[in-house]
Amino acid sequence: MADQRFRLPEGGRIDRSKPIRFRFNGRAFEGYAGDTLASALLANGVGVVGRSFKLRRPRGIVGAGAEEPNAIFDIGRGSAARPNQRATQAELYEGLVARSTKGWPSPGFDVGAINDRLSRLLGAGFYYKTFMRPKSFWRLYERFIRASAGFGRVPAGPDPDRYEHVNAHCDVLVAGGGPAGLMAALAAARAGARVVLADDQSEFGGRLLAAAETIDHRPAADWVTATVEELAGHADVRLLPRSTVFGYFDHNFLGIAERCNDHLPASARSGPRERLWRIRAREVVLAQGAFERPLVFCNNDRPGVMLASAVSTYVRRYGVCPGSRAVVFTNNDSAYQTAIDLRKAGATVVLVDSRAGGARLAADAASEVGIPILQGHVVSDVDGTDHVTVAHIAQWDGDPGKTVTSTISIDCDLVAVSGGWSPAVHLHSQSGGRNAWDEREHCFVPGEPAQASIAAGSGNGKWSLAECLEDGLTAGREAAQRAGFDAGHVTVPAAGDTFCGGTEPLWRVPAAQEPERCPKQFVDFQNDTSVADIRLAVREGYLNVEHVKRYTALGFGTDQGKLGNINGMAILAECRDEPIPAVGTTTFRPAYTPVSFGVGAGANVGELFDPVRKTAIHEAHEAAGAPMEVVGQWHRPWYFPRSAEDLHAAVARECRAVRNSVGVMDASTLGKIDARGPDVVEFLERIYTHDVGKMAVGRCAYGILLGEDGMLMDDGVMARVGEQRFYLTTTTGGAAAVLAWLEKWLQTEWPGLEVYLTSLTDHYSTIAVAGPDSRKVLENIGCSIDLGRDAFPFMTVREAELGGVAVQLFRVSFSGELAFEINVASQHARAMWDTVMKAGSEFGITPYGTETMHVLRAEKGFVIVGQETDGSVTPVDLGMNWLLSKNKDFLGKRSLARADCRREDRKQLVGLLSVDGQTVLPEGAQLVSDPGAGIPVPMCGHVTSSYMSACLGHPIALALVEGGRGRRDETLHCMLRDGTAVPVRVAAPVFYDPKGERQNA
Amino acid sequence: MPERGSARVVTDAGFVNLRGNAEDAEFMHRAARVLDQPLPAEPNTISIAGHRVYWLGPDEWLIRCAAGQAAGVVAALEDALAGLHVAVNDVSGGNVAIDLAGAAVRDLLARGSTLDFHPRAFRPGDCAQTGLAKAGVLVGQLTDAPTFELVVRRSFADYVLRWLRHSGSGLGIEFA
Amino acid sequence: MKKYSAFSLVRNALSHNTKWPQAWRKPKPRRRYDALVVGGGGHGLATAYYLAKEHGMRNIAVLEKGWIGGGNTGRNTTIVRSNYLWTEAALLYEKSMQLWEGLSQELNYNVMFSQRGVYNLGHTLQDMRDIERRVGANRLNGIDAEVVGPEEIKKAIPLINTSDDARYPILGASLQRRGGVARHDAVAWGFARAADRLGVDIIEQCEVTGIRREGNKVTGVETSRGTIEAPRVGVVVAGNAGVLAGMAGLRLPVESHPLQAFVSEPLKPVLDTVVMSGAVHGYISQSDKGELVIGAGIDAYLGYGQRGSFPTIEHTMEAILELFPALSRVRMLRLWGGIVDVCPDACPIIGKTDIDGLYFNCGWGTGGFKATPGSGWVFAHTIARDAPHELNAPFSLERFVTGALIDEHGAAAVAH
Amino acid sequence: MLLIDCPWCGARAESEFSYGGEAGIVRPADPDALSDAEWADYLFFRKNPRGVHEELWNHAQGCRRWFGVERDTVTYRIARSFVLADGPAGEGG
Repeated sequence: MADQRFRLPEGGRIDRSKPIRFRFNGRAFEGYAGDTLASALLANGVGVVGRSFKLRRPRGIVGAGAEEPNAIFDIGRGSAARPNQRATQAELYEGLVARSTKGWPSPGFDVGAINDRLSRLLGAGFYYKTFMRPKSFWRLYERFIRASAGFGRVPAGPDPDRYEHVNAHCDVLVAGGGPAGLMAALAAARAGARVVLADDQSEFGGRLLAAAETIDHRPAADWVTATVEELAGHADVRLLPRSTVFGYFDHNFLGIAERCNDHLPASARSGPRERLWRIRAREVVLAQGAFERPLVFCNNDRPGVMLASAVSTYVRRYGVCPGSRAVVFTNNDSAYQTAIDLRKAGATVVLVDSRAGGARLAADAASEVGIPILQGHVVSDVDGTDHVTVAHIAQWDGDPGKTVTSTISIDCDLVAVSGGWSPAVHLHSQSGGRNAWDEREHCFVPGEPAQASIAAGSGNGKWSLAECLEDGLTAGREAAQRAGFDAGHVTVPAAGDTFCGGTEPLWRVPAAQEPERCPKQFVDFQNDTSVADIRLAVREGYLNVEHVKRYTALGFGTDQGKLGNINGMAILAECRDEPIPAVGTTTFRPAYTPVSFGVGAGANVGELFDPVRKTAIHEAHEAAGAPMEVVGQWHRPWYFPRSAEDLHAAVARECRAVRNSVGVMDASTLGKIDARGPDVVEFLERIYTHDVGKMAVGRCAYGILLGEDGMLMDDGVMARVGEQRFYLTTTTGGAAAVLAWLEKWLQTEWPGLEVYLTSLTDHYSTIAVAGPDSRKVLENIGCSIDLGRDAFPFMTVREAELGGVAVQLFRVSFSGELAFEINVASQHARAMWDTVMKAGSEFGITPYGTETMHVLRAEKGFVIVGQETDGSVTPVDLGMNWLLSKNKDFLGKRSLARADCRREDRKQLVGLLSVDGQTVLPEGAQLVSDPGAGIPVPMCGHVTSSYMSACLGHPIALALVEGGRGRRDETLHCMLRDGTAVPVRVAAPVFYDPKGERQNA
Repeated sequence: MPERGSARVVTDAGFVNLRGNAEDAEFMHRAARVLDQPLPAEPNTISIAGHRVYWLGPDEWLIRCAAGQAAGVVAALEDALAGLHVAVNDVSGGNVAIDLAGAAVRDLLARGSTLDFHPRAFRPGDCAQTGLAKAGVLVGQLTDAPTFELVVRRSFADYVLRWLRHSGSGLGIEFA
Repeated sequence: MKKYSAFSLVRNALSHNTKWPQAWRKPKPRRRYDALVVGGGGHGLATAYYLAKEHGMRNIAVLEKGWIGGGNTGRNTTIVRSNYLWTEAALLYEKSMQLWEGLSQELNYNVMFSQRGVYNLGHTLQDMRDIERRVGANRLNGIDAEVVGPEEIKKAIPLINTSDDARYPILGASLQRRGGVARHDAVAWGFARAADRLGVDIIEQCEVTGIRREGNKVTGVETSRGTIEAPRVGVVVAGNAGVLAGMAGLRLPVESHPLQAFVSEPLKPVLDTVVMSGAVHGYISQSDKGELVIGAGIDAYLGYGQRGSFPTIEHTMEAILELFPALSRVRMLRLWGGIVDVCPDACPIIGKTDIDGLYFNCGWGTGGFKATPGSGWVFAHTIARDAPHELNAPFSLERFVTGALIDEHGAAAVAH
Repeated sequence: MLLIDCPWCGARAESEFSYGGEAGIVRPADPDALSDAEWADYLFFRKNPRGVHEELWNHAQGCRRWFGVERDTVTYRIARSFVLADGPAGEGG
C-alpha cells in the first residue's frame, strides 16, 4: 500500500522526481527526496507509530521537530543502527530501515495494552506503594518492569563510524536559523564579525520553509535562499546545518552536535558520522524559536491529534495532508493559518476556538475560504482508538472550573490543536539565566541574560514575522557591536501579515466530569502523565514542581517536556490555586536534544583514549617479545620470556642473572629534574628530609619527600652534580606530580629563593646495568673514566664518555648488586642499549623487566611508593628514621609529631616468611593474629609485596604490620580468599645481603 | 575541505632549554649577543633568525637549533652567562619536532587544541604551549604559508603522531 | 487506609484515586521543639525518622530551605555498597547496607533497593593488589566480597570489553553482590512519610539563616519563617555545611566541589549490574526505566553552582566507551550537577562540635547516598544521647587534629 | 569550560590549567611552635566560601606559572587574575 495517498498533487519542498524506498516495521514504503521519515509515513497514511511508555496506548505522530514524543524509532541495520531516533528529524534516504521501539508483538497490536485497562491501578507513583511483599520478590517484579521499560536497543557489534571534535572561536554564535537567526547572522556578518550560524534542520529557514507569509513581496523561502547565499559568501561566516546547539556552559562555551551523514544512504557515507563543535563565543544570539503547546482534553493522545503548526508544516513543506476531514481546535490566532492551509489542500475543516471573541483578521480570512468557526467552543473529547474518528464539541463560557457537556459531534480523521506558544528558553536557562512569565502572551520568556547572550525572535516571545525579523536584526547588530564591530548596514525587509497571538489561557479543557472520572487528559504523552496524575501528586502533598515532575514523570521523556511542561505547570498552579510564576519553571539542563556518547568522546577512544608513553628503547623491548606492564601512562617491559617461559620461569632466570652475572633494564621512565641556583640547597633542605647540604659534589643520596601531612609522597636518588646544582630523580608515577609540587612551593611560598627547575625526564634515558659483571660490561664498551671501586665508589655520580657517547654515570643500585645507571640523551639511547647488550653478551647479559626489578628490590627490603605506601604511611612506619634530619625543618615534619603519628602500634614495615617455606602469599592479603576470632576479625596488617625468591630458594614478602618492628619472629596468619589461614613469621624486611656488601663491590 | 597540508617529523632537531631573569637587562643582553638574536620578551612569540627561540615562560625559553649545534649552544650560553642565576640544559633528547604545512593544518590543530588559529588570532612569529588532544605541545607559526612547528615530548611523540594521522585523514594531510 | 499495599491500590482505584492522604503533612513551624534537624535531604529525614523511632523523640522538626530531597539526594547515581577498605568506614557503610535491606518494608514505601551487584574494576597490577586487600578486609569484617576474573566479568556483563587490546585492559574486579541501586527520590519521600507518621514536623521552604546560642549552648535557629527554639540542633546539609558552620562560628575541613552525572535515553535492558572503574573514571548502571545512569568525575575547583565543566562529561563518555565501546551510539538525554562536600580523607564528619547541643553530619563527598539510612541512624543516636555511637565515634572532627585520618581515597575514588 | 586569564598568556581554556586551592595560605614560620590544633588548621581547614574566592591556578600546559584568580564560587564569574607577589597571595597586581 505504498501509494502515498495522503500526498498532495503539488507543492512542498520535496522532489517528486526522486522517489525513495524505505521500510518501516518490515513493510516497504515510498517517499520523496526532501521528506523526513515522519512526513513520508504520514504521506502513506501510517497512523500508529508506537505505544506509550506505561499504558501502552497506540500513538501517532504529533509534531514535526524536536518536540515529537511518539515517533521514536530504531533506524538502520546491524551495527550501523541508531536507537531512539525521532522520525520528525530523520531525513529520508534510499534504503532506510526503521522499527518502532514500543509495542509487542507490534505497535498495532500490543499485549501491554492491558495496562490501559488497569490504568486506575497504575496512577502516578503506584510503584512506590506496592511490590514490597514478600521482600524477596522485588527482584522478580523488577525483572518484569525492566523488560517492559526502555525504548530502543543498543546496536550489536562495534561501531563502524567515527566521530570528531573541532574547537572553534567566533564573535557571534547564532543558535537557530529561522527568520530571527538569519537576520541576526546577516547583521553580524555585514559588520565583519566572525559568525557561526547553527540550525538543527537540513536547511536554514526554520518556519519560513513552511510559511504562508511573504518577505519583500516574494515567498519567504526565496528570501531565505538569498540570505543564506550571501552568508555563505562571507569568509568569516560558518554555516552549520543539521547542527544542534545542545549545551550552553560557563564563560560562553557552547556545544554543537553536527550530524554529518545520518541523512545519506549507507553506501554514500564517508568521514565522521557526527562532529562536536566546542565553541567559545564572544556573544551568543539565541534564536531557537518556540514550541506550540498541545491542548489537554480527553483522549487527546489519539493518533490523528496533531499540533496545528506541525500540520501546516506537513502540508506546506512536505506536500502531505494528514487528514481530509479536519477539526482545528485553538485558543489563539496561529491555528487559523493551519485551517486555511488544510482547506486549500482540499480538506473539509471546522475551526473550534475556545475564545468567545476569537480573532478578527484571521477569522475573516478563514471565513473567506468557507471555514465554519465555532467560537466559545472546545473539543472536550474524541473517539477512536487507533485513529481519531469523532470530535465531541461543547460550548464553554471560559470558566476553567466548570464541567461541560458536548452538544456537537463531528466525524473527522484529523484534529489539529494549538494551545498557544512557548519560547524555547532552554539555552538561556542553561546559561544560568532566569525565565520571566509574560502575562500578556501567557508563556515564559528569557529574563536577564546571565552571560553574553541576547534572545531574539519567537524564542523571545515575538510572534509575527515582522517582529521576528526586526528582533533578529537588533540582536545581531548589538552582538556585533559588543564584540567590537561597527554595525553593518542592514534593513528589515517588508514582511507580510502573520496570524498569531491573541492567546487566551486554556491549560486544561473542561470535560463532562472532573479529571479523575473522565477519560484521560494527557499532559506528557511519552510518559502517560495525565491531569489526574498531577492532581493526585498534589493531593498526596507532592506540591513542589520538582516533586510533581519526579512523582509523575512529567517532562522526563526523551522530548524532555518540550510539549507538556508548561501545560503541566499551569495545571499544577491551578491545583495549588497559585499564579503560574509562583509555581515556577524547572531549570532546563543540557542536552537540548540528546547527544551521542560517540560524539562526546570524539577521537579519544581505543588507542587514543589515553596516551601510551614509550621510552626511546621501547621498540627493542617489543622486538624481544616482552609483555608490557601498564604503569601510569607508560608501557614498561614486564618480563622477557624465552621460548615457552611463563612469568615465573622468566623472572627466576632474570633474577639469577642479575645476582650471578649481569642484567640490564630500561629505567627511563623515572622522573628526572635539574635543580640549580644560589638557593638550591636551602630549597631542597626544605623539601627533602635528609641533610642535603652535607652532600659533597659528586655524591648521591636516597631522598624522600613527605606531604605536609607527614605521609610519604615520593622517593628517589638525588645527585649533587655541582655546588649549586642537583640532579633529582623521582618515581615513574610521581614525576609530573613532584615537579608540580616543587614548582608550587617555589612560586607560591618561597618566590624569594633563586632556584630553577627543568624537567629532563624525556631528555635522559636510563639504562641500569646490574650484577657482579656490570663493571666489566662497561669496561668492554670503553669508558673515559676509571670505574674502579675506589675511583668511582658506590653512591657517586660521574660525567663520562661511554663508547664515545657523553653520559651521566650513576653508581647506584636498586637491586643490591654492583650496578651502574647510564643516563644518556634519548636520541642515543637505543644505540647505547644495543651497545650494552653486545658488550655484555660474553657474560650472558640478561634484559629484565619490572617484575624482576620488584623481586630484587624486595629481597633487599627497598619499598615501592604506591605499593608499600598508600598515602597513610610515614617514613617512621617504614623504618626510615635515619633519613629524618634533626637539624632542620622540612615539609611534613611537624605532622610526624601528632599524636596519631607517634603511636607505637602503627602499621610498620616488616618482612614475612611463610612458615611452610613454600607458600607465596597473595599481595594485598590481610594478616590476623587470631584467625579464629569472631567477625569482625581484628586485622593487624596486610601483605604489600610477595614473591618467590629464586636466589633465596623460598618465598619472601613485605608487609605493614601493627607494631611490626616489635613483633620479630612472632607468628601471624595470612588470610587467603578461600578463608584458609597461612601461618607466617615476622622477619626483618631485608632478606638478602643485609650488610650491603655486594653493592659496594 | 579543499586545502591540503603535510606533516613531517624533523630528524635533525636540537633543543636547548634556557632559564633566566628577563627583568635582568644584563642577562638578556649577554644571551642575545651569544645567540646572535634576541630572546623574545613578548609572551608566546618566537625570535626567528639563526635559531628559533621560543618564549616558554617569563623566565624560560626553548632554543631550537640543528641537532649538531645543541652542545655548542649550551657551552656558549653557560660561558657567556657565567656568574648569573641561569639554567642551561640540552634537551635535544627530550623533544621531537614535527613540521606542519598547509592551510588544512589550522583545521587539524583545531581538532585537538582549544587555541584560536584563525589568521587574525595566530600569526607568523606567534607560538603557544597548549594541549593537543591529551598531550602538552608547543606550537609555533613560522610563515604565512602557513607553516607551523610542533614540539612534543619524546615519550608522547608516538601518541601525537597517531593522533595527527587519525585526525588529519579527513583533511588531506600527507605524512612524510 | 494509610498503609501502602496492593490492597490499598485497588481500594483507591475504586474511588478514582481521590482518597489518597498526604504522604507528609505541611505543618507550620512551632515556636519550640526538643530537637531540630537542619536539612531535608535523605540524611536529615533519616535522622529525624530514627530520632523518633529509636529514641522516642517525637517533638522534633526537619527544616528544609527548598523542597525535600532537592539536593544531592535527588542528584546522585544511587549506587549502594559497603565494600570500603578501612574497618571504621566499612562497618559504618555495612550498618547502612543492613538498613537498606529492610528499608522498603520498614518505611512501607518502596525505595526500589535492587541488589544487582557492584563490580569495581581493576586495570593494573596495583589495582589488583588493592582489590585483594579490600576484599580480604571486607570478608574479615563480615561484608560479602569476591575477587572475579575477566571471564566471570564478561559472563555477567556481556557488553563489556575485556579484550587485551583495550587501552586499560580489565585484569579483574571486586564484586559485592549485595550492592546495588535504589530510587533516590523515594528514599527522601519514604523517610519523610514514615517520620511524619511518627509525629515529626517536616517544614519545607524554611531556610535557616542563623544559629542561636547562649554562651556555648545552642538555643535554636533563625529561619526565613521566624525563630525556632530547640536545645539540640543537628545540621546535615550537604553542599552547604561550610555555610551553616559559619553561622555558628565554626570551621570545617571541608571543601565544596561540583560533581556531575548524566543519563541516557531509555534503552531495552543491556546492563543488569553496577560497574565502577576508578582507573578510567567511569561509573554506570541501568535504571528500571531503562536509562543508563552515569556518574562523572569531580571538578577540581570549588563550586556551589550545581554546574560543572563539560570536558569532565566528555572524559566520562570516553571512559564509558573504553569499557563499553558499543554504547557510542547511545545518547545522553540529560546532564546535571550537585555540590559535594569533600573531606581531606574522603570520609565524613559525624559528631558533636565545640558548641553544646550542636551536631554536624557532613563531608560525605561523593559517596553519601549509600550511607543515607546508616548516617541517619548514627546521627540520631549522637543527637539523642549527646554522644556518638561507636560506629561514628571515629568520624569526629578531632581526627584532623590527632592525625587519625581514615584515608578512603582508594575505595571512595569518585565513589557514587 | 571556564576561560581563565593567565597573566602572561592571556585567556586560555580551563583544560590548560590545574587548580591549586585557596590562595594566601602562609606556611607557619615555626611549625614546632604550633599546637596540634593550630597545625591542623593550617593543614586541613579552608575558607570554602559561597561567593568570592581567591584561589591558585597553574598554567600547567602553558607557561607553568602559578597565579591567583578571584572567582565567584556560585556564578563561576572571574573578577580578575593576579600575579603572586613575594609573600602572601592576593596582594599582587
